[in-house]
Amino acid sequence: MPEAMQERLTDIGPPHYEKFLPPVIKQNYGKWKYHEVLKPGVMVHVSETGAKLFTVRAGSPRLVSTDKIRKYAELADKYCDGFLRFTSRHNVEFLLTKQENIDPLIKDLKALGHPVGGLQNSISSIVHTQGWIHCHSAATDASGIVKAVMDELADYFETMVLPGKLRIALACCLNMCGAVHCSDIAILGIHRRPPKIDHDNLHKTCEIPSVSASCPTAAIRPATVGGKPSVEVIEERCMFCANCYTVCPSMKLNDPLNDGVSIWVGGKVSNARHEPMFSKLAIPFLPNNPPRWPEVTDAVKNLVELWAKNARKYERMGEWIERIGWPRFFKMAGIEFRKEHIDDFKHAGLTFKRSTHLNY
Amino acid sequence: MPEAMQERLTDIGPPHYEKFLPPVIKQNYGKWKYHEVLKPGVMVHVSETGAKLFTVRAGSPRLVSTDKIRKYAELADKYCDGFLRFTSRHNVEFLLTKQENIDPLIKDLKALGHPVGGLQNSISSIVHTQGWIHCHSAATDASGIVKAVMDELADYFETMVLPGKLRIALACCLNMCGAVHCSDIAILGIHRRPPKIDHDNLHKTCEIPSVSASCPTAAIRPATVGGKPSVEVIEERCMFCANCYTVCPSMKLNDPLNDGVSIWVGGKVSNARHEPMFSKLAIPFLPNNPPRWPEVTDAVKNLVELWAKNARKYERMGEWIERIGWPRFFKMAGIEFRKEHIDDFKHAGLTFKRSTHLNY
Amino acid sequence: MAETKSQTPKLDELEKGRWPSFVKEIKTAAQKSPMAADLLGQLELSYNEKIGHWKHGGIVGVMGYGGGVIGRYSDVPDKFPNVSHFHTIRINQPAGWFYTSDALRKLCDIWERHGSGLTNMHGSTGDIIFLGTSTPHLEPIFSELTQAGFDLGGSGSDVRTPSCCVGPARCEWACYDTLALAYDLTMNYQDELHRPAFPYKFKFKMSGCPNDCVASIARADCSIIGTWRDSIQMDKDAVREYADRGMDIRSEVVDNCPAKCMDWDGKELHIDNSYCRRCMHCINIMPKALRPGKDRGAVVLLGSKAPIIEGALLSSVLMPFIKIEAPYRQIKDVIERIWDLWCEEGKNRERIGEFIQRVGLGNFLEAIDVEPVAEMVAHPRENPYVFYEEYFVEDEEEEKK
Amino acid sequence: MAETKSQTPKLDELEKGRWPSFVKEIKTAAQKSPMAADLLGQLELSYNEKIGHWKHGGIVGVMGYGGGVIGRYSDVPDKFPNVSHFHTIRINQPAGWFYTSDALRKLCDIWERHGSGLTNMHGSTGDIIFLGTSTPHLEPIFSELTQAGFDLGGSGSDVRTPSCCVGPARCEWACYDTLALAYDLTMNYQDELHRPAFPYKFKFKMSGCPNDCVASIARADCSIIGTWRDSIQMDKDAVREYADRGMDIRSEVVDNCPAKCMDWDGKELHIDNSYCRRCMHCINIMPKALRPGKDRGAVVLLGSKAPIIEGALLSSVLMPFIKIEAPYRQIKDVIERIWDLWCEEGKNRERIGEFIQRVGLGNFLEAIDVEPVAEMVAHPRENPYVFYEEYFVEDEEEEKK
Ligand code: SRM
Ligand code: SRM
Ligand code: SRM
Ligand code: SRM
Ligand code: SF4
Ligand code: SF4
Ligand code: SF4
Ligand code: SF4
Ligand code: SF4
Ligand code: SF4
Ligand code: SF4
Ligand code: SF4
Repeated sequence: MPEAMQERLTDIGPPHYEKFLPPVIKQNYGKWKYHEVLKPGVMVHVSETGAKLFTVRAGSPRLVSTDKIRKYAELADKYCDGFLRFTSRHNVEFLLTKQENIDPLIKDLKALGHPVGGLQNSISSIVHTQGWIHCHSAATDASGIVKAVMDELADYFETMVLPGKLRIALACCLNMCGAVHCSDIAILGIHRRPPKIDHDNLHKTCEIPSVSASCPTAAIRPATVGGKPSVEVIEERCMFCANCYTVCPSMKLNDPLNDGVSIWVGGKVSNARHEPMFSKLAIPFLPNNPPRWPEVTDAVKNLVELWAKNARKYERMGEWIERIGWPRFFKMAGIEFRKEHIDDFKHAGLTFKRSTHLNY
Repeated sequence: MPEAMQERLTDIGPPHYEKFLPPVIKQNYGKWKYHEVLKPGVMVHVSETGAKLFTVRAGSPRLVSTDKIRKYAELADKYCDGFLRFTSRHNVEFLLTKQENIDPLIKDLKALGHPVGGLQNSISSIVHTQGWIHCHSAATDASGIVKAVMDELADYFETMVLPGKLRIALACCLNMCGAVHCSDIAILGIHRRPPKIDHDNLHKTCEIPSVSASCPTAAIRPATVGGKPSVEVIEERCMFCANCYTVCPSMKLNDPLNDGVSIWVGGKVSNARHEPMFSKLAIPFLPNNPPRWPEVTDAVKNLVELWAKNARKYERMGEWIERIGWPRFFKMAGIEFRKEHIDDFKHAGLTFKRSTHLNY
Repeated sequence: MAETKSQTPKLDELEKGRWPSFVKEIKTAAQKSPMAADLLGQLELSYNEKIGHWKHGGIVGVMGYGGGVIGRYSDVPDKFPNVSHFHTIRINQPAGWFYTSDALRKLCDIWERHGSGLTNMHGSTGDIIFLGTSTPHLEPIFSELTQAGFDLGGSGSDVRTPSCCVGPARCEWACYDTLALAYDLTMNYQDELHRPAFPYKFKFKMSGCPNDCVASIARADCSIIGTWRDSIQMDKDAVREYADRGMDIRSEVVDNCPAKCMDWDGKELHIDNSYCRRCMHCINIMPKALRPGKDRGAVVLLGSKAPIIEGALLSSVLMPFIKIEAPYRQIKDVIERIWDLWCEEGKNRERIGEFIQRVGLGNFLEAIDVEPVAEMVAHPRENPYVFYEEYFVEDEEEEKK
Repeated sequence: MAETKSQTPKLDELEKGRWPSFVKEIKTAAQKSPMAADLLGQLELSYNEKIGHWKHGGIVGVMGYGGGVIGRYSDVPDKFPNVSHFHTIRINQPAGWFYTSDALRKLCDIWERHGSGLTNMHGSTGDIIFLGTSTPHLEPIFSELTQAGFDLGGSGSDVRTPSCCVGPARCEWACYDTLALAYDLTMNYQDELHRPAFPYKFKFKMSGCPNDCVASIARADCSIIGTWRDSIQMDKDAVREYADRGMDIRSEVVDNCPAKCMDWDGKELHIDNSYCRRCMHCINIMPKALRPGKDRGAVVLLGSKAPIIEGALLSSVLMPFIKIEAPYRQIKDVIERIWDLWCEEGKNRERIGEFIQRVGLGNFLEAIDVEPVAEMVAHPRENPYVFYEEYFVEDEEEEKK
């Protein structure tokens, strides 16, 4: 490719999507009539014109090398005239018109180590974030936990035996890059120690007024430390949001002894049946235990299986819990209810149980 | 009765209730097995012992003269061996053991001008407050509106044709003495003009710091007016809560031109089916139009009849609206939706529609 | 007094119509009481001017009590001198609002001697309200009331008159003795009721079952609502009878069950009681077939109130289930710990429900030494802002600290 | 590089197991890229120490753009010099994430020349993420990308890369053309996307129906979700076929309808469409029998975001139903009015959802000249604290004022 500067293009935007649509889609765009899931990971969309489009969905670690992308491209060439897409949960979808290509494609995908599935009543890939791969803010790793958890749940990706969809997401800090706050099960990295202040450098890298202002609980105030202008933190007021750290690198929250993972349940996004819901705190803290985070994988697996066993058909995690009640959920899941579970933020009062709808 | 001071009793508490229980109750206390409504305003409770207690419920204006109380007492003597009670909604209940006394009692009650009813799927009396009869704070009258509204709704007291119970309450100011905030239909007196300050007297009657502090929106600040220490009100910040007036009589909110009535719907208290709910704003403002408040009576009657016609069996007002959606309710009720309906208080964000569950 | 009528054309309108008329009541009283007559006149003025004519301020009461009387003054005393004072007396009703005709007549006697002859039977909190008297009459009224066995109710920052539903006296669903508890708490807290010493008012209300016929969950700082722990008692034949007599068990009962824990196969009704929310609906509509279970007690909830000033609240669960047995130590102990804390740390005019929200339910529970349980919340927190109170420190660091 | 394996025992663990391994991906890349090799080493260090080793700070980017690159630096550059810089590039994906194999290979070519060879396909916002390069490579990457027809995505306080569900390209339920709208908005707002000038980030996400397959209601400042106004299209025979093939229409369909607007008499399914909430459930489970209506369009919602700092938000309804037709003026006009207002009055780092809550939805609507409608709220206010903006004054008073 040539040197850049001679004709510098800017603001060209992404390529037009039409360039990348296979002919069957161009011809049937907006004319799809219905779809059927043929088997795990395979569905067909049938057009009003009678045309059929087969989709094969393969799981992905999301973090992929160019070599892997080239492999995807090869498979697309081999079976799909070069057309493929990725999903909103980062899986790869191969778009076929020839039904006979499905099985060979699946065989090749499996050989490549990529499971096929994630459709319908299954667990799809875990939406996740950067973790220790790339983010300064991470209270835990992302890819590692995702791998460990999905190793355990792969069966549920490759089959469709669950009561409904189950969406898991992971975010490595409270910034929650992803839809962790609205997931059936969410894995969330958390800090539990107030910022350690780098008093030597703070005044060089950060504006003290904006550091103080960044704290939602007003835990930070200007102070002179060791003769240098800096800030101090009223530790009892800190709830470890890391907003100060986002604003100022000298307010480090990361801490090996206190960082870890919390587990949230019962969120959803779709409007199907129940309106969208936020995830709620189930397990306040599990330790960071790389490489396989056994406490986390166990906890997630237990939750999945508890739900799978007890929920009614179509009932998402949150719908199930809403029906049986949270006290019952805590009992069934064997999770101790603690002070941490009780909301004490802005709208806390609205989360108190203000009725006698209880079971015993 | 003798002079008081010679033997001054204090802290004796109320009379023990047992003194006032008829024998049939004493004997069957805690042994009631079931009840049946025999006809409007009449029910029988059957005990495990086989004993029966008949109750006749009569509507009351709540504000009653001693003469009327003596009349109740007479009827109790005549038909119930002197035993009667009042209900939590201020109706009178005659407690009979002789079934044959029911009809004569009803006849006497009607002759006295007291309708019999209010049981089961009916409208019971309106829980209400003092209004212009006794309270300094009232933005409207209580007894007058109640009388005007019940004149219109008496049929629904005397029959049981409604889908379920319908509870109406009235409070004459935002203090909401009563369960207005959790009623199927609530009538609420409101002020709409910031306090008129009596600068001449304020410093004499009130502590300026507590007056300023009383305002939840910080609309009040100390000021010197006409040479006297007083306060001023930032009028745009005032939402007419009258908390300042409760604290200081020199901050009068009452205002003939701007006071009036708002109508709220959809609250409930019982845990039957749906958990308890707050009432929500339906009509932001109707004028004070004594003696019959025709705008208010019309509005209430329309709401009752709309609900009666459309709700399913057992569905309380709030349950009905929740099923059909608020937009539909506003449309059906012919009420214009306005800025006033949108919450802008502390938890306002939680009242926004955060889903696509809409109908058209 | 014969001309009163023509002087109140607006109010006269309200003598007409099907509902019993308060105007008639005032007019009746006015035949004996000039106070009632002037009340009528002032009210007509209000109806003409669309504004009230009462003033508050100036504490009045009886010796040794801090509450029970609401002082009220006309702002047009020149026109209506007989209501220049027009105080109300709050009198603690008997539990369940049961009376004998004799007791009522005794109250009337007192009130005709000393006041307007107008009452509210009853006030919203539950008291007997004597509407309108003047300061000099207060002590005599009090003395005659106590002689007759009655005492004042609350007002100001004290315990307010507890009230309760008719409960076991007449209701088959009462899961505990509401009258006994109301009476006991009233007697036990006489001092707290009569001598305001709290940051603000404190109300108790008791309902025998989740139907909550005294609206306790909406308007009591402490709401005690009966419920049961075991299974709904069912008479299967009686269920079938309801069905035979035309009840559509599926749509009327099963489909309305909020727990979705019922099933009807056309012959038999099944309830999965472990999920039943004790909402009462099925029992309410089939009283002959279904009854609350036998292991009965109550939920204790805290904190409901009207909107002033932080917004209205419903009570929230403090104790998901307790047995209600005299001497009720379990309730009293926790309430007293709550009062101690609230008196210590509550702000002026801060109700307990607002107080809990301000300090945080978790902290509140710690302070009153009650374990948090999942039944206290509608759902666990949705935000990740947990205040962990401790953290680990590396050994070397320890020294630095 | 052959010894890499033995140096990362912890990560090696994660090569095992059934799910595709990101460690394998890094190792593959590491065969060509010393950056990827050092990433592996630093990650192993993190796994041993249970802490990340990245630093933020120091703005990096390409000329004339204010976003699209996230600067990142190792805090142990001595140990892992190849990742002392390790910036990511965000590249705007094609709408719907459709590619040809050629396009993908072009991207790979560029990235192998200039970066670690590691990517995220895709980032949570939707971008193609090139993971790890150093500052000197930024301009060359940019120039090669644009030559290949790609451009950078957003970061910082700008419009972020819009994303959309597969929509009409493959889904029978798409109620509008999500890809066309995503593309159009992206092109239309190139300046806003590349030159941060807002108080904070602003995200668009488009879903073709209420299933919301891009989670737009949870994580877009502007969520555009397809729906329909008329009746669900029903093929009655197909419904019966579902029933015949064993679907329990009553319990699976009717009982799950949140609007309770369906009925099944064993033969025919009835929908009272005037109450249908367009939740999609019945359509989802009977795709051959039911379809969205024909009068299609979208709901426009505003304001969702993650919890920092006022708590997470879901988007809320701004326009209950609009037709979605190029050139989309109705959406653009309102969005531009919103941006003007927000840029004027929003605080730094205040998302639009937080802004609306702070100023009040009613005031916000007035400022952007949109009429309030009941569809915007879950329910009307429960508190009585209305700010009436005007009041009547008596004529005489007028002068006093
Ligand atoms: C490909 C994809 C859209 C895209 O543009 O990439 C997609 C495609 C389809 N979705 Fe989806 N959904 C996709 C992400 C989502 C998401 C977003 C997410 O998970 O982050 C949601 C919201 C999830 C939530 O509520 O938390 C989502 C909620 C649904 C639902 C509602 C399910 C429910 O009961 O709540 C349906 C309907 C159904 O499955 O019955 C649905 C149905 C479908 C259908 C059947 C639509 C159709 O007719 O083509 C598609 C394939 C079925 C499947 O995956 O089972 N899709 N779908 C996304 C695949 C992600 C993946 O790789 O797994
Ligand atoms: C007498 C009284 C208790 C008292 O101690 O005074 C009482 C007595 C009964 N109530 Fe009640 N309720 C009484 C106030 C209430 C209240 C409080 C209120 O209205 O302020 C409520 C809560 C209202 C609310 O939810 O807003 C109340 C909600 C119920 C319910 C639940 C109804 C529902 O579907 O929500 C039932 C069950 C039913 O009727 O099916 C019930 C049922 C009953 C039964 C059938 C109980 C029984 O077996 O004896 C009693 C007579 C039936 C009736 O009135 O239809 N009672 N009941 C109160 C009569 C007030 C009146 O004069 O009208
Ligand atoms: C008489 C009564 C209304 C009635 O007509 O029945 C009443 C009358 C007053 N109430 Fe009330 N409240 C009465 C029951 C209630 C109730 C209902 C209840 O207790 O079940 C409530 C709602 C529940 C609650 O406690 O929140 C109630 C909530 C208030 C409030 C708001 C309190 C709050 O925290 O939101 C105030 C304002 C205040 O305390 O300053 C108030 C204040 C007042 C004052 C004292 C206003 C004042 O400063 O003068 C009223 C005296 C009026 C008068 O002229 O007598 N009243 N008040 C009720 C007491 C009668 C009784 O003892 O039986
Ligand atoms: C790369 C990505 C995560 C991923 O692995 O996919 C990401 C990474 C970061 N996000 Fe994010 N966010 C990413 C999608 C999101 C999403 C999801 C979405 O857009 O759908 C959210 C939640 C939705 C939302 O916008 O609220 C999200 C909410 C945040 C927040 C919290 C914002 C808030 O208002 O609550 C922050 C904090 C901030 O802005 O300072 C943040 C900040 C960051 C920063 C820039 C933190 C920082 O200061 O360095 C992260 C850079 C990490 C890195 O090393 O590259 N990121 N971030 C996602 C962008 C990829 C892409 O462009 O496709
Ligand atoms: S969630 Fe936090 S740590 Fe993870 S990528 Fe986003 S900002 Fe970084
Ligand atoms: S982490 Fe959050 S709460 Fe703690 S000091 Fe920083 S900004 Fe404040
Ligand atoms: S509601 Fe207001 S005006 Fe009416 S009695 Fe109570 S405090 Fe007085
Ligand atoms: S009425 Fe309420 S808002 Fe208005 S000035 Fe008085 S205290 Fe403040
Ligand atoms: S609350 Fe329950 S126990 Fe008490 S009267 Fe009402 S229905 Fe009966
Ligand atoms: S009491 Fe209510 S929740 Fe329990 S079974 Fe009956 S209807 Fe269902
Ligand atoms: S959001 Fe609706 S239209 Fe878009 S892919 Fe999902 S189901 Fe299809
Ligand atoms: S789309 Fe949802 S609300 Fe509408 S009929 Fe179907 S299930 Fe009911």
